Amino acid sequence: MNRVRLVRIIGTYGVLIALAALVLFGFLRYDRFLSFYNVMTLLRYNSMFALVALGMCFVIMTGGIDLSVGSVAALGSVASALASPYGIVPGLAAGIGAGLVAGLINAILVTRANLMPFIATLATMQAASGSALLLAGNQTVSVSYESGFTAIGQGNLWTFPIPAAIAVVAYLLGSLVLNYTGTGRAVLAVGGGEDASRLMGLRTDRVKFLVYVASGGLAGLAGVILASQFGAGQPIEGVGWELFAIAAVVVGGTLLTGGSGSVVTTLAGVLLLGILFNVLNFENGMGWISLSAYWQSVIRGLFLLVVVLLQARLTQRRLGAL
Amino acid sequence: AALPPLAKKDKYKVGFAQTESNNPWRLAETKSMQDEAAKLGHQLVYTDAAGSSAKQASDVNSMIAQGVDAIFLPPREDKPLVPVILAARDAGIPVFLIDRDVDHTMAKPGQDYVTFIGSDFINEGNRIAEWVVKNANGKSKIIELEGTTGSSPANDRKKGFDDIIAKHSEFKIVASQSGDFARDKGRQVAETLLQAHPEADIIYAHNDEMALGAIAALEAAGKTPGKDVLIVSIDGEKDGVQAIVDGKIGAICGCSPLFGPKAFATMADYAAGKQIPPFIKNDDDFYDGTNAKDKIGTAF
Amino acid sequence: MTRPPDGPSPLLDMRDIQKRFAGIPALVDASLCVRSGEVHALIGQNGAGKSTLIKVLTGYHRKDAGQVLFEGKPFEVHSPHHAQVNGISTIYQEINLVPLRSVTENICLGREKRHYGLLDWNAMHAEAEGLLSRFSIGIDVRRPLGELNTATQQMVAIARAIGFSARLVVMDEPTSSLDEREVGVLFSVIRQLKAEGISVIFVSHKLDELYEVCDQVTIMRDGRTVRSAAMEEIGKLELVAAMLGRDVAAVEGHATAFGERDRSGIGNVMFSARGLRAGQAVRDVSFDLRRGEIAGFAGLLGSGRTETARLVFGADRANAGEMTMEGAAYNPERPADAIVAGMGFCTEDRKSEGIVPEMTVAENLTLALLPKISRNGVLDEQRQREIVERFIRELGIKCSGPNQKVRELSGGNQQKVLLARWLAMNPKLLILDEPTRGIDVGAKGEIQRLIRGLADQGLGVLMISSELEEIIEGADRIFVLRDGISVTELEAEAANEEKVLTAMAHGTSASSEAAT
Amino acid sequence: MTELPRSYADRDVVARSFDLLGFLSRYGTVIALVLLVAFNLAFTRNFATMQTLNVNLTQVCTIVIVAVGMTLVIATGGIDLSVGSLMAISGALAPMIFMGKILPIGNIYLGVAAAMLVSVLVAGLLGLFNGWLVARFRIQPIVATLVLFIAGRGIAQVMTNGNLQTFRVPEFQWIGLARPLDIPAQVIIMAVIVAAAAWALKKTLFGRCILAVGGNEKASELAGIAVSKIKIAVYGISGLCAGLAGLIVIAINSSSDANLVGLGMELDAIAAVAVGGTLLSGGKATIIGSLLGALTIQLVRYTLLANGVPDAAALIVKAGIIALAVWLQQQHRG
Ligand SMILES: Nc1ncnc2c1ncn2[C@@H]1O[C@H](COP(=O)(O)OP(=O)(O)OP(=O)(O)O)[C@@H](O)[C@H]1O
Ligand SMILES: Nc1ncnc2c1ncn2[C@@H]1O[C@H](COP(=O)(O)OP(=O)(O)OP(=O)(O)O)[C@@H](O)[C@H]1O
Ligand SMILES: [Mg+2]
Ligand SMILES: [Mg+2]
Repeated sequence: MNRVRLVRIIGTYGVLIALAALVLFGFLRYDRFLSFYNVMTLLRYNSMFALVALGMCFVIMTGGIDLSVGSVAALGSVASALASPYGIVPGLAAGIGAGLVAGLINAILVTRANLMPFIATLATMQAASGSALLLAGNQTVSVSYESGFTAIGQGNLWTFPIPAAIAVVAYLLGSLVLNYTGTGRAVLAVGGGEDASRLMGLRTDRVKFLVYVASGGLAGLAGVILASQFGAGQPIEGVGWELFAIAAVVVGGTLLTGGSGSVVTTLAGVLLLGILFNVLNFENGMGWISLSAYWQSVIRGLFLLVVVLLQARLTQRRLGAL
Repeated sequence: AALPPLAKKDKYKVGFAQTESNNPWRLAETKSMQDEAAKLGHQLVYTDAAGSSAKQASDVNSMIAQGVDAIFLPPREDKPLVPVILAARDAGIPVFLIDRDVDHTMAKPGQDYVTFIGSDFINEGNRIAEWVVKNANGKSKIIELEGTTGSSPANDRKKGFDDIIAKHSEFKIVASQSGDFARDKGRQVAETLLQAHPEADIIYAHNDEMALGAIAALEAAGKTPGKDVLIVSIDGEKDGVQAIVDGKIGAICGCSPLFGPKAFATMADYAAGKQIPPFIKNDDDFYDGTNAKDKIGTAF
Repeated sequence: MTRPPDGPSPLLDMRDIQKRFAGIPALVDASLCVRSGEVHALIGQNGAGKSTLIKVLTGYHRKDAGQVLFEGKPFEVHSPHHAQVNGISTIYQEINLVPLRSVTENICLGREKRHYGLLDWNAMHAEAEGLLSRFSIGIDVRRPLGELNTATQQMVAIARAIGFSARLVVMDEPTSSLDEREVGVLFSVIRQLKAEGISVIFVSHKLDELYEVCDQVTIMRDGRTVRSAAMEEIGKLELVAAMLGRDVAAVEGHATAFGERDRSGIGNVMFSARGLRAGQAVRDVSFDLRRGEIAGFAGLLGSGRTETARLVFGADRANAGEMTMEGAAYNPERPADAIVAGMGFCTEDRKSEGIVPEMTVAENLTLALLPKISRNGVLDEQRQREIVERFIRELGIKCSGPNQKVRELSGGNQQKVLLARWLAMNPKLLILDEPTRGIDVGAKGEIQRLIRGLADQGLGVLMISSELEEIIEGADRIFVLRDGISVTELEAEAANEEKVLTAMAHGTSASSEAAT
Repeated sequence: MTELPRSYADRDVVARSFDLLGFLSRYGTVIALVLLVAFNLAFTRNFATMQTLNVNLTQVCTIVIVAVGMTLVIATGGIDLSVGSLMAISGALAPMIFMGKILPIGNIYLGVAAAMLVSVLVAGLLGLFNGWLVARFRIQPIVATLVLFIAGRGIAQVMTNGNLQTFRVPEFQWIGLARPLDIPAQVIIMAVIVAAAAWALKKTLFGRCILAVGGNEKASELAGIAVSKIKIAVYGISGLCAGLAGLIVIAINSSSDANLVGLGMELDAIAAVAVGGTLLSGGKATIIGSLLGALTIQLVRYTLLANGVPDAAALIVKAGIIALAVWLQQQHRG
């Protein structure tokens, strides 16, 4: 029994261990790796991915998937950039609102039209991308620097980046919802057995509806941060975010088949992958080997492989009993 | 804040934050930068943003964190990179923009960044359109193969071309669709558009790769590129200029990616305290039947 | 059909319910009337429509026609959630819980305890433990449900249903995966519910059980309610006759399923296992099996019978021990090896390990037979059809044809398809894990006769069953397992319920040594 | 009774009251195709020509070939995101071989033969690697193939250093340019592959095993099916298909660009499979459906392009049509 529990703990927190190892590696190898500037810009930048991955995490826990997050974030960035002259709140509302609408469409396609999530969100991904381009007139859209809108992405709370603070709050809320509300438990139950959950009297459609809408909203929020941080709504940004998010969620130990997962380790997964990019950049700066961009993708692939193999070993043992 | 100075040194650690490496033009640009750095003995910190402005900004941030001496940046978009350019300035690192500029209402050359070295995409569109107007020989129905939707060279090359064509009522753009700057996609789009608009007799492609795709499409449809349909494009890669020599492409407005020598020379001038103009314009070649054979050596 | 005697208005009154699936009627004219505080049996052959009627009641299926009155008022249910909110709590035929989640979550899902709006885990664990202790089950409620064995899962499902303060608890074959002791516990809980004025609908194929707890019985046949009566008014034979739609005399003929058996045909030892061990579940199991013999595995739930069977079939690997098959050392790495050696294995977990729901009856039936009905990798459809039609006929599988999806069949008919899958490959040794679970009395008899007939032709059968009667009547030799150890071996002549029960509870490994 | 889709019952009711909808959905993809053709005949200029047919068929070839492999993978309950990257690898490798960059091969025919074989086989091997990850380590297919999705294109780019390889080698390019009997060679290849796969899925042991594994893995294992081998095999086949598609793409373009060959192919192929009526959850699959699905998507693309719908709007229309087609498909699914 104790051994079982130990294995379970390692399985859940394996990603934390990997994260610590990677940070230690960076710290020992590169001079300014843990410099204030690097840490803060890293957190600021990855806050967008963290938000998107949080939504993805909930969707995946119900056994679904949301491929649309990247283009929805792009759409959100355009919408909020267009609304930014009216101030922070309209900017936020427009971006999140656009995300919610996209999430709503996903939710309806999945729960009402009974489309497979992969296809439903694939369609929404394209539609959101098209809408973003139309809305933006095929160009990047400046945000207003006067209305204070840029504070959301570029500002600091004392010295901590605001977007990172937003992400932290979102994760705290997410963790609370998952572990301490009926809805959170329902999310896991639906992922663990949709039919069973329905027979147990859960309103499974409502649960699924909620997670897709939430994922859309979080992607929209990421879009607001994107617009605010870089001073522009960018209709063609967000390519590949969905895969980054899926990878982060999986690396965080959440089962893609649903039914089991954790919010905190998802955040660790995001950081792990984000820091990997950073480490690769620093490695280039060392000048020993100038890794071409191509080698970088090979290394990222291999890294994912290693982490996933590790996870697989651990979860296999964890689920071996089933 | 004023432009940060650059100390005079023998060897610099300079950052080069490439936007993407998925087309021959970008590859040539990167290679030129790397070769020149190697020649001068500088250490080049090279990153690739894989087509994402956000990642490019983050790459620049990691260069700032690493404390490079100077940064060469081809900004993917004219606005999203502004915040990091300002951050670099604040961190005391001079930034040189190459091949694309940023929005001057948000950041100014000579003040926030040293200078912009590059071509003018709108001007490229103008030049090729003017050539078409002069050399069309009665051809007049144009198919335009655009670059990646939403990207600034696509927007500018379209604007530059369309503006001139609009002034000449005998010409008409019958279709304009995106071929993503890629040969395969360009071919497929050209095939389709030629089918739907068999009367078209001019193809304007936003880059050589798509023009080469269009040639394949024409040949598959049994038409003779260069004779039945006049093709023009922008960039000046070797295969493209060779196609002029072969009579398949009418003209190409060059857009040189070989920034290395000029970029590092400008950096040296700046370190030496010389006055740097806010815009250093590339003298782009223009290839057509009259000079293609001689100039093919300058193509990349 | 008969209505129950008038009295205070009944708790539940379902009238003339009709339900079709893709045009094929499952319920033609079904009625059910349950009074407050009554335990009401619902019986019928496999595919009679019991589960469908229940799913109509709980809003999983929408009825095509008919009327439902609950607590005297018209009741238009639109989802299981809605039914639950209105005081109808259900245990479905297949265990429908979430294996990845903890026992507590499975019990408390949908009625979580809150503390300042947030979940109060301690209270929920306590409640789960409390409910389970009513069934004298003491397990770590924080463990994922999937780690528990089938029986415990079933008990958790029951505990969950009881936990809702319901007016009506519906149990669709709750006892099919429970052993006698647990059935006893369940019955005492049912009596308790009854005392609290809660009504129970109880579906079971084990007719004897019904007389123990039920007050009233409703009998269905082919989607119709054919009879409803007080339990004491109707004898067992009469019940069976009504279910099967024959007269009592015809039923009386074949009351005992296995019948008398001539053991002279039993040959030499064909298979033997010595000192099998794997993990915690199987610690030391030895037994052998002769040609033409039916060996029974008895034991309490969790005694390691299924695990042993899986080892023999190569579905799991043993850590230690030896097996021989027909004299040669036998060491299967995967089920395919066992099949090549001439074994078949009919699993107890039909839903997750047995059927391929999206495939047709024909495809499911020939799944283990594929190499034999194909030439150079190409399927011989002619042969497939012949085989399938033969078995549909022989086992009386109720389906619209070989091309019906298996998931559309009733539970019992799915079980028959599974059995047919293994019979079709003509094995030398057949492992049957709970072969008649969820099978109606008529079909059960047929299957038991079939097993016997096959044994007579030289097939060795290893039969695991939680029904003592089935084991004692059917088996030629009985091995009793306890805590993963084969403790006792009994010859059929010597076996009786008491001996087997004693061995199951207290048996020592001493007698197992005697067996070797 | 096992798991039922939620609205089984409801759908049943609907199907009875509107038989038209039932009919529409059963032949959803076909009807969508017919409608598209009708629309084009009415509104698209110059549509009713052989050349239009040619253009569409040649353009859809690579998607169909990849979709065939994808259908088999999806039938086992998996998914293969790496196809685009595998196309890039085979597309990068082949010219290196027949242009003699790896080993100087004197005879051009020998070189081309070696190039075709080796590059398709390498893609197949990488497919097997995907399958191995899925079967041996039980890594979820999306993630297992994500590894090569990321790394695979990188490998192709490293091999060529990102450079464009251009060539004029008719001995090789017949695969994309030849027209025996006036039918483009790649169309013939596509037809053969589709026919073979459709037959194999319906009529062979292997096909039955694929569907069984997708339908219920544990049950298949217990029925003696070598689940791991089947899984590894389908990913291998998917790799082979992708490798072949990569060769066709580079042959048509006379150039191989590791950065772009097969980019985004995985989503096109998956969309084609889904529109064709294959369940993404496995256990049910139709190859002909995937062919029709790919044709539908292709025709939508053609229609939008030919009628000058701007890219951004085209994306939205395409999304709507995909969703609608899959929804229609799903209506008759029992
Ligand atoms: N979803 C479905 N689709 C098609 N037919 C179905 C479906 N569910 C049940 N049926 C059919 O309805 C009939 C009644 O099935 P039901 O499951 O109610 O039987 P049952 O009385 O519970 O039998 P058992 O004792 O075997 O559990 C059967 O003929 C079955 O094939
Ligand atoms: N998936 C599992 N995870 C953990 N323990 C298990 C699992 N399956 C079975 N066990 C344990 O293994 C032991 C033997 O179980 P097994 O299923 O073989 O018993 P059985 O005698 O066949 O009972 P049943 O009547 O339930 O089939 C039990 O202690 C059970 O709790
Ligand atoms: Mg039933
Ligand atoms: Mg058992």
